[in-house]
Parts: sequence; C-alpha cells; structure tokens
Amino acid sequence: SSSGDIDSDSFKLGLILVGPQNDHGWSQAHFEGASYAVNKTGGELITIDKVNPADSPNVTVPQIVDDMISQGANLIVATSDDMKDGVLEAAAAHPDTPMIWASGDTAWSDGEDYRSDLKSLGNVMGKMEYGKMIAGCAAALQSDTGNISYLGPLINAETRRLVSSTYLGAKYCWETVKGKSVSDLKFKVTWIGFWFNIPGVTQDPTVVVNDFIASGSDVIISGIDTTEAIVVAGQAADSGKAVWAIPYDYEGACSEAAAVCLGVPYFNWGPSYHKIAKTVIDGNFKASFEWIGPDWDDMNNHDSSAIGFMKGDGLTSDNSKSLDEFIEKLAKGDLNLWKGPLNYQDGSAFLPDGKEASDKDIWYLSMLLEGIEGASTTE
Amino acid sequence: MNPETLAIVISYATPLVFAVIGETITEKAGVVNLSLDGSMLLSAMTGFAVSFTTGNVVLGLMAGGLISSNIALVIAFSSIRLRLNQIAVGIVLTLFAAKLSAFLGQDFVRKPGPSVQDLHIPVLGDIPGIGPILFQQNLLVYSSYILVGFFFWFIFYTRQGLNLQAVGERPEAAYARGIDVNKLRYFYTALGGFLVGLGGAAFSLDVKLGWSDGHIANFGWIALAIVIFGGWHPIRAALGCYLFGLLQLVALKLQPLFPQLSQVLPIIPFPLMIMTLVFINHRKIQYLILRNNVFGRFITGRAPSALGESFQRL
Amino acid sequence: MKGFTGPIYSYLAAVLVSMVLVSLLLALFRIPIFETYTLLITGSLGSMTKLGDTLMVSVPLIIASASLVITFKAGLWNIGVEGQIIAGAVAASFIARELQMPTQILLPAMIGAGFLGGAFWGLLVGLLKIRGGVNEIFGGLGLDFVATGLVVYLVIGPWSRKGIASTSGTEPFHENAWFPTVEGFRLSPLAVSVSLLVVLMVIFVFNRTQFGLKLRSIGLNPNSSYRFGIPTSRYILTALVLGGAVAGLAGVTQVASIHHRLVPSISGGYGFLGILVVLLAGYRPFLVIPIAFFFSMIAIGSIQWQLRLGLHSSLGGVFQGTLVLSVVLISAMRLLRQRREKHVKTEE
Amino acid sequence: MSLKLLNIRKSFGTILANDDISVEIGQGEIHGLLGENGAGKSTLVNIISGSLTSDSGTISLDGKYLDMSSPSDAIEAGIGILHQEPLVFLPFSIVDNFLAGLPKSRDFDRKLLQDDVRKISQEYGFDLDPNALASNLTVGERQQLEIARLLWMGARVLILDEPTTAISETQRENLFTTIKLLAANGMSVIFVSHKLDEIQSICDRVTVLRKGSLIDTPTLPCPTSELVNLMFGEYTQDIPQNQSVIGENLLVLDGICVKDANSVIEEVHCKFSEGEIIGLAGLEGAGQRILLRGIAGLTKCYRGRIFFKEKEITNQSYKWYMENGFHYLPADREGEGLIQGLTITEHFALAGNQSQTIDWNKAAQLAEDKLREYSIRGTVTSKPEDLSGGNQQRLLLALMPDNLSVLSMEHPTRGLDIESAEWIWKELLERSKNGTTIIFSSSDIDELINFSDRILVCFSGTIIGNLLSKETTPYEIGSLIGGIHS
Ligand SMILES: Nc1ncnc2c1ncn2[C@@H]1O[C@H](COP(=O)(O)OP(=O)(O)OP(=O)(O)O)[C@@H](O)[C@H]1O
Ligand SMILES: Nc1ncnc2c1ncn2[C@@H]1O[C@H](COP(=O)(O)OP(=O)(O)OP(=O)(O)O)[C@@H](O)[C@H]1O
Ligand SMILES: [Mg+2]
Ligand SMILES: [Mg+2]
Repeated sequence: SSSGDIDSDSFKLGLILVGPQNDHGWSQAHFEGASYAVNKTGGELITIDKVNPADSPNVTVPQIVDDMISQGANLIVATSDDMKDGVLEAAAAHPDTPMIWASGDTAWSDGEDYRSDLKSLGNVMGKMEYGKMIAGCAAALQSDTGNISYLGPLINAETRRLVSSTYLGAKYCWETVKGKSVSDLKFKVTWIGFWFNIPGVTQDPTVVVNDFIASGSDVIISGIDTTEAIVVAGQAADSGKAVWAIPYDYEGACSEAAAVCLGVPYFNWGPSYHKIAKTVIDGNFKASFEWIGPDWDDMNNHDSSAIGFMKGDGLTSDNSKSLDEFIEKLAKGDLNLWKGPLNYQDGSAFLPDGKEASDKDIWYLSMLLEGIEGASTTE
Repeated sequence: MNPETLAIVISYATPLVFAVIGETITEKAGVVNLSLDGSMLLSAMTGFAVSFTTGNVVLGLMAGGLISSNIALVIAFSSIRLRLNQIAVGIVLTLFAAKLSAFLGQDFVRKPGPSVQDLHIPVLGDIPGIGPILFQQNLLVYSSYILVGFFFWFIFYTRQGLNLQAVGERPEAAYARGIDVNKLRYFYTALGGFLVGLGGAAFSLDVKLGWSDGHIANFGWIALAIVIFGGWHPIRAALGCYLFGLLQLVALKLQPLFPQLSQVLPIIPFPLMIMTLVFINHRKIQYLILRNNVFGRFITGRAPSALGESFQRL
Repeated sequence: MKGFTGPIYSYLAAVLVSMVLVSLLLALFRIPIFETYTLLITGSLGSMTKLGDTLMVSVPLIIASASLVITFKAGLWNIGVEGQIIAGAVAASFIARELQMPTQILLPAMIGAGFLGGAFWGLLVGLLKIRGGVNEIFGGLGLDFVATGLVVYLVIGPWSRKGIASTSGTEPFHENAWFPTVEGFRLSPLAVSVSLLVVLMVIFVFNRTQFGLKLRSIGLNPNSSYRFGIPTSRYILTALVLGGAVAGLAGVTQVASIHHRLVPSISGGYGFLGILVVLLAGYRPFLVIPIAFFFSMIAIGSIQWQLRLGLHSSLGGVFQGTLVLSVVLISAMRLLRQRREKHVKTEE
Repeated sequence: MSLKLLNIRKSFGTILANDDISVEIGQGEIHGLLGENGAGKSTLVNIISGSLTSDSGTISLDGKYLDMSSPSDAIEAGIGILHQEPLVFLPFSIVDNFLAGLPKSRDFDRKLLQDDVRKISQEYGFDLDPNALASNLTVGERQQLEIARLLWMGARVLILDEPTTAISETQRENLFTTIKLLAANGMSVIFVSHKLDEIQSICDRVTVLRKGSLIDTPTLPCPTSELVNLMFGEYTQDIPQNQSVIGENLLVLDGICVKDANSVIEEVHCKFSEGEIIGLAGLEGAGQRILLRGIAGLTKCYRGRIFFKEKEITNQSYKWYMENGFHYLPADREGEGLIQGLTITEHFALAGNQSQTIDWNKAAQLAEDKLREYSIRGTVTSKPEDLSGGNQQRLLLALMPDNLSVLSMEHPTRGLDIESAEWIWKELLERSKNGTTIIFSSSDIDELINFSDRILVCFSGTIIGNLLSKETTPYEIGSLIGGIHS
C-alpha cells in the first residue's frame, strides 16, 4: 500500500495516543492535529488512546499497529517517547507501511539512535524549545518574586533541553528586559517520574504544584502532558494568591483557569501530519527526521506553524508587549539563547563563549544548565 | 517546611480523613467495606459531574456520598442477608466501580468546574503558627475537623456510639441488651459509605479539581491502611492521614537528595499498616491493651472483635 | 463464600442478567448493541493474530487464577497475588539483565527465578500470618504496594535507562531473554504451555495428591484437619508459598513474552482480575481456563469497541464486573432461598 | 410478685426440648432448675428471658401476660438473665457495660452512673470499680458486673444459667451470698445447675427436668438421693457388664495438668492397662474433654508426665502420638471430627496414610467396603453433612486405623438412637478385646456403668472419684458428679 496513489476517501490514518484523547494536553494536541490532517485529505481517522501499560495492560503498540493495518490504515502515527520499543518492533514487522514516531530520532541519520534498516519509519517533532523560551520569558516578566517552578515529567534528553530552554528564556527576560540580577531568579524543577500521573507510581503533580506555591513560587510552568499545574494555580488564585501558570502542549489548555494563564506553548501537529499524509496518498512518502520550528511570520497560524504560543488572560498588557518584542527578536534571528558561554548545572563547561549550540548539542543535552535547581539524572 | 506547606498537608489529607473516619465507623460496627478505592472513584466522578452540571458544589458532595453509601449497602446486604464473604464482594465492587467511574465519567474528563471555595476563619486564622496551617482553609476542611471531633465524642461518649462499639465488639451481647444488631450494621455501613463518598467527592472538588480516569490516586487503599494504622480511633486515624500527607511532601523535598527513594515514600502507609498489625497482635502488647485504660487504647488500638463476622440471632 | 456453585442454568441466568444490564447501559449511551457484541467476538477470535493476542492475555490471567485456586482452596484470601506476580517479574528481570547466556539456559533460569521470587513474596505473607498474626488479606494487600514500590525504585534507580529517570520502564532485555514466538505472531507457545502446565499441575495436586486433599480439608475445616494429623500452620505457609511461586510465573510471562522489560504496572492487574475469575469458577481449576479465556476475549475484543465504535476503553471492565457481581449475587440468593425452603420444611 | 409459666412447649426439629412445662415461682424465692445435660434447662430459661420464642404456652408476671420477642422485651418486663459466660463487653469499662444498649427512657450519664455502681456494689458486697475495664475482671467479677447491671436495669426476676461452672470456690461463696441477699430483697431467682449441693444449699424449691419433661418440683431441703433419682431416673434393671480382658499396664499419667482457653484438669494420677475401658463422668466443663485431649497428645500438658509402655512421652508431638496408635474422637462430630464438604471417599483418602498420590479407585473401594462393614447409610460420594448423627459416628469409627493402642473418645453415643448406640459399643468392645485401651466421657450414667471397667469422676477440674464400675452405683456416681462425697 505504500507505493502508488491512494484514493483519498479511503485513506486511513491510525493514531496511537499514550494518554486520554481529551486530556487537554499532549494527547489531545495530537488528536486534533490528526483530525486536521484527515479533514484536509479526506478519509478516516482511527484512534486508540491510553496506550500505556498502566492504563491498558492488555494493549501493546505492535498489537495495535497490526490491527490498524488489517483495518486498512495507510499511515500510522505513534505519539509517545514511551512507545519507542513497540514502534521499532512494529516498524520492523511492517516494513511497507508508513509510520511516524512523533518525538523520536530513529530517522535522523546524524542522530545517536539512527535505524537505517527501518525505511518506512519517520519522525516528527516541533521545535518546542522556542515555545519554552517564550514561556520562560513570560514567566520571568510576570513573576514578582523571581521564584519560578517547573513541573517536570520524567528525566531524559528531551525534558532536559525543554527545561533548559525555558530557563534560558526566563533568565534573558529577567536580566535583560527587567534588568534584575540573575542571583534573584530562582528556577526550580521537580520531576514526577512520568509524562502524567500514575497513582502509586509517579509523584502526584497536584501535590507538587501545591508545594511550589507554598514555597513561594508565583509562576508555575508545566512540562507534563496533563493540566494539573494550571488547575492548582487557578485554585490558589481563587483563594487570593498571586499565582500564574503556563500549561503545555495543547492550545486550549488555558481554558482550565483562564485568569491565571500567562499563555501556553503548544504543538500544532496538523500541518506536519497533513504534509506527511499527502505524501502517503501521493505515493511518495519517505521516512525522514523532521524537527520543525515555528512559522515566524505567524506562530499561531494553524495551517503553517508546527508550534505556537497562545498568550493567556493572565499576562498584563505591559508584559504582553515585552513578550511580543522578545518573540520578534527570536523570529528575526537576532537572538540565539543557545549560545555560549553556557555551563552545565555542575559548573562544567557546555559551550564556550560565542559558540552556538548545534541541533545535536541541544537534542541530546546531557545535563541541565547552570542556574537550574533540580535533578538532572538519578545517577 | 513553612506554614503554607503544612497547610497543604492538611487540605491534601482532608478527603482521606473523611474516608478513614467513614471506614472506621463501618468497621467499628463489625463490617469491612473493602470497596473503598472503587467507591471513592465513583463518588469523585459523580461528585464532579453533578457539581459541573448543576453548578452546585454541595449537591455534588451529597451525590458522591449517596453513591458510595449505596455501594456500601450492597456489601452490608450481601454479608448480612446473603451471608457472602465481605472481602469477596468488596473486591468485586472495587474493580466494578472503578471501571464504571471511567465509563460514566468520559464526558467530564479535564473539564474546569466548580470547586469548594476557601474561607479563612477571622480570629483563629490569624493565630501565628497554627492559624495559617489549620484555619486558612475551606469549609470542607473545617468540617473534617468537626467530623473527627464529633466521631471521637460520638463513639466514646454517647449512647449511640457505645451501641455502635457493642455491635462490632460482641453482637450477641449487644442483641441481648436490645440492640438491633443488623439494623445498626446496615445503618453504619451506609453512613460510613456516605463519608467515604464525601471523601471521594471532596477529592475532585477540592484537592484535585475535575475528573480524569483513576482520579483518586489510590486513596481508597491508603484509607484502608490508615484505618488500621489509626487503631480504629478517629483522632489517631486523622493523624495518620496528616502523616501520609506530610510524607508526600517530604518525598518531594527529598527528590534532589534521594531521587530514587523519594518516589517510593508514598507507599509507606502500607508497611506501617503491616507493622501496626504485627504490633497489636504481639502478646506483650495485647497485655498492654488490656491493662491500660484510655492511653493504652489510644496507643495500641485494636480491631473490633467481631470484625467481618456475620450475626444471626438464636 | 464458595464463589459460584450450583447448577448450570442459574449460571446462565446470571450471565444473561449481566448481558441485559450491560445492554441497558449501551442503550443509555446510544451505542449499537448487536454490533458491540459481534465486535467482541470478531475482535478477539476473528483472525489468527487476534486469537494469538487473546491467548497471550489469557496466559497471565490463567496463571494468576491457578495460583489463587491453590490459596483459596486452603481457605486463604490471598490478595497478595498482585505483589507475588510483581516479585516474580522482578526476579526474572534480574536474571535477564544480569546473566549473559544462551536463550536455552536463560529462559529456564528466568522461569526458576520468577518461581522463587513469587515464592518469597508468598512466604512473607505466610510468615506474617502464622508468626505475626497479620491476616493474609491485609498482609497481602500491603505487600502488593510494597512490591510496586520496589519496582518503581528499581526502574528509576539502579535499573534506570542511561541518562533517563522515568518510571516508564527498564531498557528492553536482550532478545535471548524473550520467550520465542510463532513466526509472524506474538503468540508464545512457551508461555501458553506454562499456563496450561500450571493449571494441569493444580488440577493434579487437587485431584490426585494427599497434599491437595489436605489443603482442601484445611480450607474447609482447620479443626478437624488438625485432628486428622495435618500440621495446619505448615500447610498454610506451604499454600501461600506455592501460590506465590505460581503467581511469580505470571510475572515471568509478563516480562519475557509481553513487555520484554520491567515496567511498574507489570502485574497488569491480572491478580485482582484473577480473583474475579476464581470466584466465577467456584474455585474449580478446570473452569479457570474457559473463564479466563472469556475474560481475555473481553479484554482484546474491547479494543475493537474503541477502534471501530469509539467506545471508552473501560467498557470491557464494566462488563466483567457486572458479570461477576450478578453471578455472585444471584447464586447467593438462590442459596438463601434454598435455606429458607429447608427451614420451612423442618418447621412443619 | 410471681412468675408463672404455663404449658411451655418448644421443639427443635424432632427434638422436644420443653414438653408442656408449667411452674410458678414466688416473690423472694430461689428456684432451682435441675437436669442432666440436654434436659432442656437452657431452652426454658432462654424462653423466659426472651432469647427464644416458645411454640406454645404463656408466661405471666404478677398476673400480667408477657409478650416477648427479644431479650430487651424481657428486661423491660423485669426479667434479667446471667449467662454462663457473662455477656459483657471486655474492652469496655464497667460503666460502659452498664450503658451499652441502654433504653431511651434512661439517662446516659457516666458521672451519675458511677455513683450508682458504687451504691450497688456496696449494697451487695461487690468489688466493682466503675472505671475498670471488664477485661481485667475475673469471671466471678464479670458475673457481679452483670448482676449489678440487671439490678440497675430494674430486674425483678433474675435467672442464672449455670453460673458456677467457671468460677472459684470463694467466688462461688460470694455469689451465693449475693443470691440470698437478692431473694431477701424480694427478688425471684431462678438458679440453673447440675450441682446437687448448690441446689440444696441455696434453693427453696427445685424443678427437675428430664428429656424435656418436668418430672417434679420438690421443696428443699429434701434427701439428695431423691434428687438424683428424679434427675436420672430410677435404675431398677440389672445391667449386663462389660467383660474386657485387662492386660499389661500401658499408660501412666503422673500428675498431669492440661488446660485450654475454656477448661482445665489438674493433678491427674492414673494408670491404664491394655484393653481396659475407662469412663469419665462429670458435668460439661468439669475437665473430661481436656483430659481426653491431653491423653491423645492433642493438647500438651503443662505439668506432670505421661509414660507409655514405660517410656516417657510427655513432650512428643501429636504426630508421634498418632503414629503410635493414639486416637481422639471428639463430641463435635461435624466441627472437629469430620470435614464438611469432603466426600466419604475423600475422608478415607485423608485418613489412610497412603502415598503422596491418591489412587481414587482404591480409596473408593475402601470407602465402599467400610460403608458396608460399618452399615453406614450413605454412598461413597456422600458428605458428612448429608449423614445422620449415628452414621457420622459410624463413619468416624470406620475412619480409625485398625490397631489402636489408646482411643480417647468423647460421648460415644450422644444423640444416637438405641440401635446405633448398641452397634457403636459392639464395635468399641471388639476393639478393647483386641487390646485397645478406651477412655471415654459420657453424661449417661447407664453407659458409664455398663461399659467401663473403671469410672473416673471429674469435678471442677480435678478427679474426685476413681470407681470400679462393678462396685459402684448410679447414686454414688450421680452424687460425685454433683460434687458430693458420700
Ligand atoms: N438451637 C437449637 N437447635 C436444635 N436443637 C437444640 C437447640 N438448642 C437446644 N437444642 C436441643 O434441645 C435439647 C435441650 O437443650 P438445652 O440446651 O435446653 O439443655 P440443657 O438442659 O441446658 O443442657 P446442658 O446441661 O448441657 O446445658 C437438647 O437435645 C439440645 O440438643
Ligand atoms: N443437613 C442435612 N443435609 C442433607 N441431608 C440431611 C441433613 N440432615 C439429615 N439429612 C438426611 O436425613 C436423614 C435423617 O437424618 P436424621 O439426623 O434425622 O437421622 P436420625 O433418624 O436421627 O438417625 P441417627 O439416629 O443416625 O441420628 C439422613 O440420613 C440424611 O440423609
Ligand atoms: Mg444448658
Ligand atoms: Mg439424629
């Protein structure tokens, strides 16, 4: 089914989600992106959600892939870092079916995990680093206390680079825009242990965020798939605290507590999925590694930008203006925050003065950057 | 830890306090309601769904209580009338209610909805130290204090409370004194179930707002463990809940130092429960239980003698 | 409670009642009823692949249920079965990670280690019961969570992936530690054989051996059994250890034939689900296989409900729960009526 | 004030436990209720105290008919009962024991009640600290607690069901003083006992029941011999004696003491010979059961020594005892003898110590043969719960190994009809002839005299009589059972 044209009405996209499709986070963003793609191309979307051993012990990725293919799926998208082993197994078992592993790096010929044997498995990921920098900046702009907390999921290279990007954004805006001393900026990450809460296995994000607020943070940035951070911040604001939150992943996440939302960096998977679906339909799908930045002309353009930042009601108009200026600098390429001198958390050198980080430097970041409180690994 | 952090401990543990007090009452009457985890899930879902639909938090809490109270009645009926094993029925209901909550709650996942509003108590809340911890909370939390105090008073100092203990302690003696054993068991199982349900609803309306699958984070099982750790004594049980809340936070604080262990700390109620059981079954300790009066009762705790046994009149 | 006992028609009546209840629920949510049921069948048996998947789900469920039969027959409410599955999985994972060996040696070593790991966890429950006076219900429940804690600790700590701290799981094992599968399917004949062997063993123990007979008699009446000369405490301990060991095998099949790595939810809830299976089977080991298979059909078939009808994934569990609840309640009501009738007769 | 029972009748299935009982008990009277085990005493007092409802008959107090459906109705009417095992709540304080189940009409006030408890204690010479925990009280004090509570509740009729079984001599004296004081204060007391001296020493009149029927209600004191005759019936026939061949000295009990939670027997010195049959007489709870268990190795002695074939075996395991031909058969055939839920074949497989794997054909064959041999009405797939009492007892005998040294057996024929009883004894005598020493307890004096060579009489945890059955009389045994040395 991979070669030759496909009648677009009979096109089927199989989408495998790790969490619930209505999680107001990571999985919902994928679901809406895939829906967008199928709307454009025609055809049908088959979805299965909560594919993780805790929620669905009887369900594995290869099993779902088999089933979707037997239902006639022409393109399969697996959407979690956690699905790595299953996706590789399925791709090996179905070498002719186009598959995408979102957030992976197996099709990156320069990458560390390149799998040249899996010819039909591609990767897509948005350059969320930008979204996170903007989030960090918004946090620093709005924070009165200079005490910013990051609700981290699990620790790996992806989360390290996202936390670090956030910190870089925050540090820049704290120092340069607000003109304050970096020593007055406290930036702390606490990890829950997984992308979302699993009772008895992960830390409870609700407790973590409450603790952030109790220890004086006034901006909480979420890095997990679900919305606990903004929900708890909203609750705290209701009881009179000056607290804001920046959720993650899903454009609509601010709606959980609009008043405290400074904005949300989100994925807009639709255009990428649409592009890939079209190559499948046209019969010229080629597995590749796509790490796609925003459409700098309009980050929030649904038809073109892979990631975006939707400002929230909580951001003051002054800060909003400053944030726009920050975004403008990023867009123009005037500002590269991933540029030396940068040190690792333990003080060792990461980038010498003036050196810009390569994609590989960023993608495979091995330790959090200097200035961030919190564990980099468990070793 | 600053007062604000300790205040979180209190509010986080509050649903647990409701559930633990509820189950303590049920067990005092001689019935084990093992379905807590499922009951709390279903009532968390119901509580949120009703509040969401009606916009009224109180209605949601009541609905959560009622649904859980009905599950408890199934257990009472199966053990008293049908003479089924309470444990078996409890386990079946746990799994059933958990799945049912996920199914029925699918349209309410991650929706923002109403929540219990904070209410600082003017004078008490300003007491330095404990004021911000205990009295800058909301009505639900204050009700949990009252509940603990009330049931402490009720169980140990009232006529009805004494009858409740009598029923779980020695039903045939209770019967001989004119107490309608099975009627009380139905009543206290339902009442206990209601409080468990309030705990579930309190969770989704106050602690972790909204609804998602598996929302209550094992609180049902933890509550069962704390009932034992609490020695079937309302005040000690409540302290057990707060200790659990504290452990959650300690776990977070320890993360930078012991990232591996910090993840494991939340299971501590279970080894504590086992140790409590070993402790109270130890012969020397039993001697203490029998010798000492109020203090011994508080420190050692003991299960109602007729816990889990059914009663049939002559 | 003996779980379900009694004639087949009341069994069928209960199944019917639960189907009616589930159908009502479906109707309430405007879900096509007939299609739902046919999808359940085609989704679990409709192709060799699906049949294979269904069989693979039934493996741990059958093993866990067989383990529960052992302890339930001895009168022990072994809720610790979940923890024993996990302990078996941990032990097998240890072997898989630490030993570099050809698969012919590694797999038996993993099976042996899982057996011992589960046995150890069962031993703890048993010692707590006979030495510490801790009822197996609470001892087992507590140790379930302790076992999960242990896995979380291992997965995020000593056995974590390099540079990663995630509770998602360990690195996949080397392929030598995977149970071999039938070419093109996920079906592992070895896993299926282990589950069948375990059931056969349990049937053999309870049908043919003194040991099984003694366990049964202890379960039915410990006082008389003691008078017959059976050392009851030792047998209770043995039952829990053996039950744990068998449950440990379910852990082995979970890591070696399903996940190929250790994950925190490695038990898959099969221990608790096994309790439902055993209740439905009325503790009869041979009934465990068809009932566990039917439960697996629901588990696998219900994936199709999600894929084809967009139904929520929990519906399968709702179905299972309704089924067990109606069977247990209906058979108890039948017994109650019988007792009543007898009572009335003797009064006359 | 008087309590009047008219034509009380109660049956359990086919057993007529109370057959048309009519008695009147006056104010200030201490009325005894006497009868052997199973005569219907408890049934009668349970009816009076509202725990059981009679099939027919009426109860009236002061000419007012009482309609009672529960114990609380009885208490309200002024009738209180003290059970043999006082129904107190052990973890409760004394005050709380008073307050549990308190009717709405009474004030719930711990302070006032403390004074009340002290007042009652003083009045009746009790030693009750209102705040002490009931679990710290002796059984005698628990009885005082219950009596005090019943008085406080307003009981005018007090029933005591075998109150002296588990208390010490001094406690008994105290209790009797109390009872007399109560009667002097105008209370009617019903005192249930088997113990003749007790009845004689405190009762004004006594109702004697035998097999559910009221035999007579003599006024006391009257000759003890007459009471014995009323209780057990007159023995006029000459009973054929057991003719066992007594062999070598087999088992020696050297001052053994055995106890469990409920009963105790102390300082037993005895020698048993091969093939000898020894009967244990005594009231329920006097120590026979625990002695039989001690002899069979089921319960360990805490003092004294046991010799078997001149070797000391005191500390051997129960398994060792079983392997050396000791066997114990309990009175509770379903609870401790057989296993409900296992078929007869399975029982034989369990009892026959065969190899680890079971040959069911062989087991079924064995069961089949034994069923025929012991004329058990049932099939190899029957379960104990399907068998009548007689057939259960036959099954227990059939399950015993062939060559036993010592058989220790409770109530061999309790609940059996005459034919079954005779059959059982035929079997037991056969075994004794083959050298088995049989030690059995019985509450049937006929049976004791008829089948034993020697009779040991237990009373309150000691052996107070060692009689040759050829030389003794039912009267002598009956007196000893009641604790009276003639
Ligand atoms: N609940 C019951 N069900 C069936 N039979 C009973 C029940 N209670 C008593 N019986 C029978 O009724 C008869 C009288 O029993 P009851 O307990 O009144 O005797 P008792 O005189 O108190 O004997 P004991 O001296 O042993 O206490 C006995 O044959 C007994 O087995
Ligand atoms: N609980 C029971 N369940 C089933 N069948 C029973 C039960 N009790 C009695 N039976 C049946 O009724 C028959 C008569 O029982 P019952 O105890 O009345 O005998 P019985 O005439 O008293 O004989 P025995 O003198 O041997 O005790 C038994 O043989 C048995 O088949
Ligand atoms: Mg009696
Ligand atoms: Mg009979």
